[in-house]
Amino acid sequence: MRDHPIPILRVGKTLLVTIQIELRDTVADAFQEDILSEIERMGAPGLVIDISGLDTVDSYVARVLVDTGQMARLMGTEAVLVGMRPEVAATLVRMGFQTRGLRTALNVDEGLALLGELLGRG
Amino acid sequence: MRDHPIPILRVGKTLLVTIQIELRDTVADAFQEDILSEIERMGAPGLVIDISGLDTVDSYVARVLVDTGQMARLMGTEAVLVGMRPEVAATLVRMGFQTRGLRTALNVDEGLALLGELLGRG
Amino acid sequence: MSRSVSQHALPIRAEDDVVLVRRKVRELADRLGFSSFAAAAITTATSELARNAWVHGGGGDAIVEEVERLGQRGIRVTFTDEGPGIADLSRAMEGGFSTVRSLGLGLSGSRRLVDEMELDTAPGQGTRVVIVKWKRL
Amino acid sequence: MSRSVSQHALPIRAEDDVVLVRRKVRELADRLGFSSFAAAAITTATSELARNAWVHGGGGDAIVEEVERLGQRGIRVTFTDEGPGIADLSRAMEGGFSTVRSLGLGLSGSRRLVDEMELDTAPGQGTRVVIVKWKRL
Ligand SMILES: Nc1ncnc2c1ncn2[C@@H]1O[C@H](COP(=O)(O)OP(=O)(O)O)[C@@H](O)[C@H]1O
Ligand SMILES: Nc1ncnc2c1ncn2[C@@H]1O[C@H](COP(=O)(O)OP(=O)(O)O)[C@@H](O)[C@H]1O
Repeated sequence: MRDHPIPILRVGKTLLVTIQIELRDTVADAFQEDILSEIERMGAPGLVIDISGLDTVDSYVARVLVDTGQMARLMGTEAVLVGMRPEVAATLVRMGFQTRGLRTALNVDEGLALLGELLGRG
Repeated sequence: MRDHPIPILRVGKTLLVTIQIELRDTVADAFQEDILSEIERMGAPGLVIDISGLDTVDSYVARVLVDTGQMARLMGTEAVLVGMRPEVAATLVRMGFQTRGLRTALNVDEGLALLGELLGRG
Repeated sequence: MSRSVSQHALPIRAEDDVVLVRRKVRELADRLGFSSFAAAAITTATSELARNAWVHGGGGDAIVEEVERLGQRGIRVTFTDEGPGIADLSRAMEGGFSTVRSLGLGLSGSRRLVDEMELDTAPGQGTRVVIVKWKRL
Repeated sequence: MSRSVSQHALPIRAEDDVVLVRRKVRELADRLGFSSFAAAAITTATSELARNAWVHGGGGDAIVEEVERLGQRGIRVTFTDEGPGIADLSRAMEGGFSTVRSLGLGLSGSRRLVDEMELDTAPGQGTRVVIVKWKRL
């Protein structure tokens, strides 16, 4: 795994990624690639991305997050974005951001529960 | 069956197609047509297309795969694409490819399990 | 007219500078007591426009100001670059148009997040964008 | 400037040639130690552009090169054809536009996959596309 400081944890068969740092261009690609490689390595059917630590999500970061979810889906993994703050949700929608089928949950626990249901182990 | 080297296997009532060769234009149509004919002949309610052997999927091949799934669906057969590699998923999404309701699973086993659930034999 | 109370000039010469400009704006919003929503709005618009100056303009400068008008406090941020400028401005402002792998929401989205936005650009003449967000009373 | 370390010219005169060009690029990417992601990116862009030279340009040529710049290694692929050229280039580059039964992601998608892309074309003058992908250090 490369040298970017975004930890990828394992909760049961689900991957849990907590983003706390700024996702700059140079980090974003490595971030996506590490998540996808880890999905393959573990055969993880579920992915939770926690952004409760982010107080700003611009269109670039939003794009990276949505793309990551779509990449995971192409591989056959359900992705859930959790913990988006009120001001971040308001800002993104005001900017005209379209969610395009992104799954969301209030927090990590709810996200894991949602995945449990989706993957038929609720 | 025509002379293209893409084997179509049967797993229970499901068709399993494993793509290992390059899907060139001339092969792609025959590939689609053989799958659809086989679905009809067998009355197969499910189709799994395994692309774990492909290290490159360009927009042309992606289109052939998605189209094949849509053709199967029009006939009443659920199609699942399985085994897409991390680098293939990343490349397709970065190119701007839209997944448009394509069903996916991590591997053949998960694909068969998903079909089992979808078709009420889970 | 609005009066400038304080002023910080920051370069945008590397991708990390985008982050520094955004932080400066966030600090100022917090210090002025902006709501979390208003702070996110001006910080996000700053992020979009600083990134544009970097990605499209090849780098430039940002000036982050605390401003005052009729007793109301606000934040003004000015972005300038000497890049290629924007040829088809109305199209760029429409939203959903992008010349790079991106959503094309930077310009149109930023305008929706701030109270005032001014754009000066011409092909070959670089780009200058000024945004203002006032603190709600 | 980048220096050419090695160079292979390959014709694109049949559909199977598209596969051969792609294989050549994949081999080189593996030999240079590209990550699986970078290798898939340059191989896929090659596939798109070689296919375009074949389908739209009526066939042409590809040159696959190993290049070097300031100690960094990379792959450069040049596609040329004597076909009809691209009349509305900005539209073709936007993505989602296709004159054949296709996704129209070849040109726009390829640009997103590589580090550098240059396009020379005019109606009746054929088309030349150069792409470069560098190995991450
Ligand atoms: N500072 C700038 N200099 C030159 N062109 C710009 C600048 N800012 C924006 N543009 C142009 O306007 C387009 C739309 O910008 P924007 O809405 O921010 O979307 P994005 O940056 O996501 O493409 C950009 O793709 C670019 O072509
Ligand atoms: N080498 C070429 N010669 C002539 N026209 C081209 C060439 N490459 C691309 N084009 C034109 O640009 C359009 C968009 O190309 P592309 O994005 O690769 O999508 P697609 O090939 O799927 O149609 C094509 O439909 C074609 O009209």
